[in-house]
Amino acid sequence: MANKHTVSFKLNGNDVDVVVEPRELLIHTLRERLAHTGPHIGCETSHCGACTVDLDGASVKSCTVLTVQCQDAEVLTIEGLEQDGELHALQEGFTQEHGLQCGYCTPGMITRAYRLLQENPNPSEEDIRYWMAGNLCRCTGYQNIVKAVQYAAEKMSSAQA
Amino acid sequence: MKVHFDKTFPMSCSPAIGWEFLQNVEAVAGCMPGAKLTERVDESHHKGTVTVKLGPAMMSFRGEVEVQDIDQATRSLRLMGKGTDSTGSSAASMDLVARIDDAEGGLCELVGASEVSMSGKAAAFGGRMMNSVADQIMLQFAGNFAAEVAALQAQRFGPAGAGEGAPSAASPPPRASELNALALAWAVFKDWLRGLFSKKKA
Amino acid sequence: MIPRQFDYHAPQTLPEAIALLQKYGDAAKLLAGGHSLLPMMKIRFAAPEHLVDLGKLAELRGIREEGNELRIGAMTTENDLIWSTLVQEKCPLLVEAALLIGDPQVRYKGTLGGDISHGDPANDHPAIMLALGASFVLQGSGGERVVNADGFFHGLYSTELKPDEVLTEIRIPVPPAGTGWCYAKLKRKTGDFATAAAAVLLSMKGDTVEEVSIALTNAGATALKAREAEDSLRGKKFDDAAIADAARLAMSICDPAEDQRGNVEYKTAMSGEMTQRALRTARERAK
Amino acid sequence: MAASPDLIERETALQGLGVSRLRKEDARFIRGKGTYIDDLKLPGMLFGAIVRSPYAHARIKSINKDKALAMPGVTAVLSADDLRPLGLHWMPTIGGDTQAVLADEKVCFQMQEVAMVIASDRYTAADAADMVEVDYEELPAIVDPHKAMDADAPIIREDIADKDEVSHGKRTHPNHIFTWEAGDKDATDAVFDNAAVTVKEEILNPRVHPCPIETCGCVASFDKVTGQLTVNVTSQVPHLFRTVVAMLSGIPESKIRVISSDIGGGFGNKVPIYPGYVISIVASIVTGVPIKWIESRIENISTTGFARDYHGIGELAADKDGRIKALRFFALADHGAFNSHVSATVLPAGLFSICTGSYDIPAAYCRVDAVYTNKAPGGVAYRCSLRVTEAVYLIERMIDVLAQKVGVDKAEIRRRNFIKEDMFPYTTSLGWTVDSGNYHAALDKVLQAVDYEGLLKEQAEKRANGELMGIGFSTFTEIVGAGPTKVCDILGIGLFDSCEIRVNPTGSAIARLGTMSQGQGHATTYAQIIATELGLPSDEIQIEEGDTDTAPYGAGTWGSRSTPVAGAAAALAARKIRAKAQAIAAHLLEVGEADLEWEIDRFKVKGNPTQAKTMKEIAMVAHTGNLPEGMEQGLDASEYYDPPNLTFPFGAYVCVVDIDRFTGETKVRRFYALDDCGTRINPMIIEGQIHGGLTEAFAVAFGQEIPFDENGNHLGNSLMDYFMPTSFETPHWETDETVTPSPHHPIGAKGVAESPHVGGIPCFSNAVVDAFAHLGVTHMDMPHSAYRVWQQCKALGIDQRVDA
Repeated sequence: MANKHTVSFKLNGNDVDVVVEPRELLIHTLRERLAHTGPHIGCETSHCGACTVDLDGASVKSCTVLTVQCQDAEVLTIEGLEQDGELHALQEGFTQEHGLQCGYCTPGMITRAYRLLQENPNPSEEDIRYWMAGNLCRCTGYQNIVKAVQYAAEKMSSAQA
Repeated sequence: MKVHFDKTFPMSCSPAIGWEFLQNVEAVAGCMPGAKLTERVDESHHKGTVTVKLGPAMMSFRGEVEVQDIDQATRSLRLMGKGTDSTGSSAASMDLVARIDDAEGGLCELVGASEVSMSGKAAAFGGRMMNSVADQIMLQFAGNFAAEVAALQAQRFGPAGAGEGAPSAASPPPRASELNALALAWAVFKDWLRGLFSKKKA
Repeated sequence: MIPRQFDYHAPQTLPEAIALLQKYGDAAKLLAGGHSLLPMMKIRFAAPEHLVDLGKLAELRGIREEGNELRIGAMTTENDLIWSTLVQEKCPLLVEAALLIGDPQVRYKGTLGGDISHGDPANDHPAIMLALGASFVLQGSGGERVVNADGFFHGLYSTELKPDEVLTEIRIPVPPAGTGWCYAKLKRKTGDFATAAAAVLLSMKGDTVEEVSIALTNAGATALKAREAEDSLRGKKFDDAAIADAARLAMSICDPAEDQRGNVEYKTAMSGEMTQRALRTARERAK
Repeated sequence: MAASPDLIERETALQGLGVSRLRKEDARFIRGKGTYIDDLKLPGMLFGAIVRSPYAHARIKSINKDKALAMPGVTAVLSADDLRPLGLHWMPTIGGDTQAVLADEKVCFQMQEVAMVIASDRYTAADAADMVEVDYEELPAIVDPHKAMDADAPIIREDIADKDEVSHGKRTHPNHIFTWEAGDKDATDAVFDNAAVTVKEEILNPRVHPCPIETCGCVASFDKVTGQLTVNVTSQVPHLFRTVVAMLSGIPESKIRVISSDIGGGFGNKVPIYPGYVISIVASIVTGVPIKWIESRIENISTTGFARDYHGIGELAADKDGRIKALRFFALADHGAFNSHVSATVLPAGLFSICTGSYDIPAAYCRVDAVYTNKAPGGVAYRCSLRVTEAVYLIERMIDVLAQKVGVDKAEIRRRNFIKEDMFPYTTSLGWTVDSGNYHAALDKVLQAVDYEGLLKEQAEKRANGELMGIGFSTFTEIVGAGPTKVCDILGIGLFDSCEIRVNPTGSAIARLGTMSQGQGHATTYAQIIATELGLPSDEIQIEEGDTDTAPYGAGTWGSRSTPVAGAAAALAARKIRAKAQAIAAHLLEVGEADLEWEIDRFKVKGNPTQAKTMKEIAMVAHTGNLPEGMEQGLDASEYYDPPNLTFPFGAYVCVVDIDRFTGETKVRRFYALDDCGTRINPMIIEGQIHGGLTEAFAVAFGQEIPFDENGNHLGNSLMDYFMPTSFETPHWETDETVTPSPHHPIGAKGVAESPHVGGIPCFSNAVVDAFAHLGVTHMDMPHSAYRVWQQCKALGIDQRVDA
């Protein structure tokens, strides 16, 4: 029944084309077809945020996005944050502040924080706790994740100045 | 999870017609929205399918229906149905006791008492839908039932309760072949329901 | 947790979308933000044969003021509402509600029109729309009609929308200056539906209630307008007794479904408590 | 005497013990380059999906695979009948029971494994699983453990109905698993009979789930040519996993390679062997291609690794001043349909007998009856050693109940009953020897930090205004580091652990251990231990675990045993190397070994500091011919460490909550956690572990529960209902420490990851109950959801505004 569709989009700046069933979820396309296994699958009901990627400037849960919806879109994953061998301030911050343990939620967490800092370059702890609430972590208790985001915010703003 | 329902629906036909119709399992099943009898195993056992639809939600069950305890004296019988859904991840069973009671003006009422039990995914995720689904199954079943018996009555003796003193049994809604949330039929049902009493215990 | 197969359609214009709905009827479902429909499809509670994605219809996204109304495209997202200075200024109730919906990621995708069209009493916007006295523009093969939010919601997942109709625009009368507002929502955690929630608009004349609007989320098969509660307050002195009365009257129309959030008694009581909270906060904000 | 700059510089260069060294693991994780099970793709790999029962208890009348098999992309559909010929349709559990790999004629819990579909990809597999038609005959289900042993209770396990013993002693009912007792019943009863004060209270630990963000999964790959089986799996216990697979399949362990690569959190969920793994292995043996099976979240919560479900009654006997004289406890343990509880042969109730806690209790007795119900098996220790959370919850709740009865302040009553510093090592009335502790100091430090007097004053004022404010304590003693082989085993294998260290000529080293990190940072902390012992920089010490082909045998990572057991092995293996190095140094410096002393990274001649050999120099020499007469080349060692005792971390926690009596919402205003885990290897990682443990405790105390209806239906098995706090709900944590080294551990470390979970849960509960204490409330069941707390308010009639 379901005819396949060819979908073209930009993944971390590179053009990609995939041929998928309409029902294929973006997270599976990224992980299974495009070898981007940074985004993870945690709950499949769009609660945990492990699959978070940046889609046309919005943080989305790629387990609840159809790949066919991504025609001409720009997708950014954790793999796209490091630029010419230089870590993003968030990647550095998560290490410096011990913002991760098992690492499973980390790619989604960092990708979400990336968008948050684009929208609010200088978030308070309360802002961070509220606007990062779409990503679950079982290991860290979030406290060091908050510090990591603040670390990155400071580094980025001082780089601006 | 289990839910109990007790409902009474007025019928614009005589008790005899109502009872006659009630005993015809194929016909009664035909009133069940979304239900199809696919095979008659024996006198009292049938195989069939039921499709339950509520907005975007849809589940299809295949299973068996059994008719028990046909009691001419009280004009009552028991319908037991159980089945699993097409994915095998949910199951449902219903135990319905249906009765035809006398009503004013030589008409009758269809009295139904049922217990619906859900298992598996339907219980875990469909719980909040159950009351709405059951309400609508009941309403549409009763609506279809009323339409059938009215027709039967008319074809046998002409419209029942004609003349003065007859209760104004609202004309039943168009029959719905499949259970769904029918925005269209819903309002109709609500009007038709006005004046009926309907009790529900969770 | 994988949807059944279906065909996907991404119409570029509204007429195309309507034509598709006409063609496929009940076999087709509209895809807006997807956060209600896709999870249902993944647990295979929903299996539409055709998905009609409204995502490409730019004309359905946007917020503008016309006359004394806010006119909001159905595909406008929660974050669009939250970040709109126009909505912040003219209808802060809508912003307060949007901030309590889902989680950050959901608010990027979730749309006002999707939340309303789904016909789920657990969604937040239906009650907000009732409180605001909004109206909806529905377009279908029969052309366009404008219906009131009040009367639009028929039952769980059941609305006034015909199978071939699309909710295209939400029209919200801008509340008079000085109107107090509040959406009080009790939930177990981020991303959860309301255990109970109440939306209130309140305008005062001195100590007495001039106009009040109260609507409840997840307290029955549809969002509920607490009319008797409103009537009991109009023209009355706004005091604890009046608030308690209103809350009792609001509770009297509740018929919530028991679930993990609580039994009928608790949810009903919480509808009353959220009504009280919302009224008190709205009073503080009323000028 | 201040250390010289040179010494400090050398010390710093090592990044050894006590340093907050940044984690080695992070580099790959922050780039999305971790390798978790679902990232693994092998050539020709097929995907398995499990067909599960919608009923909690039912007979399987028939299974029709035709429609599924007819689908393109479907290779096979396996059911019990296919596994039977291989004898693999049942498997041993780590609780000494057996469990159906695929339901054998009958299902005993909802979502039990009935069949596995093998297909080309996960989409096809999901579609095909729906097409497998199973006909069931529903049977009455037992959901309430209190009804399991009723005379007329349906028999859940027909396979063992006639056995009067499955494991751990005699059975008195077909649904009875075992009865376990500890302590002197008569002596304890006698104390209760004559006690001035006794208190009795319900102690319920509901069924919960560890719910790591990564679910369980595996890729089983059998090579028909070589007969080699490779299993990549999310296992906290790779070596035990391999042993069980060998016992089960008959394949020699030498032909089985189990690899646990990165694991996305475990918390106990990834200790047992699950049917999904075994079916995948069989499927690979049958098809000859790699088979991947990955749990969905709903499968994870519904079928693998639940915890607790402990229904108890606690009692204390005391004098009028609240000095505890005896403890008594009875519990019913709901083990589900198969007993796969992670428990030692002689300790079926795990380490529950630590339940006398931090207190000097002369007499104690406890009894636990374990029963079968129609619920999922897989009883694991959720971020604790088995039954330690339940034990600590019992004593920390009961001492509060006693405090309220005798009218003594909740901090004071703890002080009165603490084991005093000079009483260590202290042997409890239930037989454990607590090696060390300093409880008074810890509590006093915390009371001062939170201004306890000020809090009491505020609470009194709030109560006067009808507001609800609670102050909760937990002064717990944990028991971790299983453990001494004389008491601790799994399937007969002792719970020792191991470390092999090899030093390379240029002074770098590699160490392999029998444990398995799931985020604890072993690659960072083990290196720090070895760095300090060997005087080599931790950055040049490579840590490996999780590959049974290369790592020495060990019992894995759970029960906070990595540092107490494998950490000790690492230190002792390093000391063996240092001893050899000392002999080489003496030879090179032409002095006696006794003339040498160790200084950070070198041996120097006493009284002649210029005469010295660094470990790096020695490493090179160890690979030359210039060695003492008869000494062999190389600089390596291995240690298999059987701990003389467990370790006993402790802590003092205070929690302050405010409760809205109209909704039942509880706000944790403040949480202050002081932990004593002995010697601190990496303070940064310790703090991270405590934040995480407290957050999981918060989740358990305030929302986690796996609810069932009367038919045994799951009513909350997705993350929509199952409570996982986000950054928004999670409180801010304040941490503190005291340091009381373990006298028997080579570096004095005790393990820490579980203390905050075990100690945190009763602290939250105590705070919530304390908010109602002035109204006579002594007990409230977890989880303290707004719904539950409101019911308490309603029962007390304080849910209404007075004027309403």
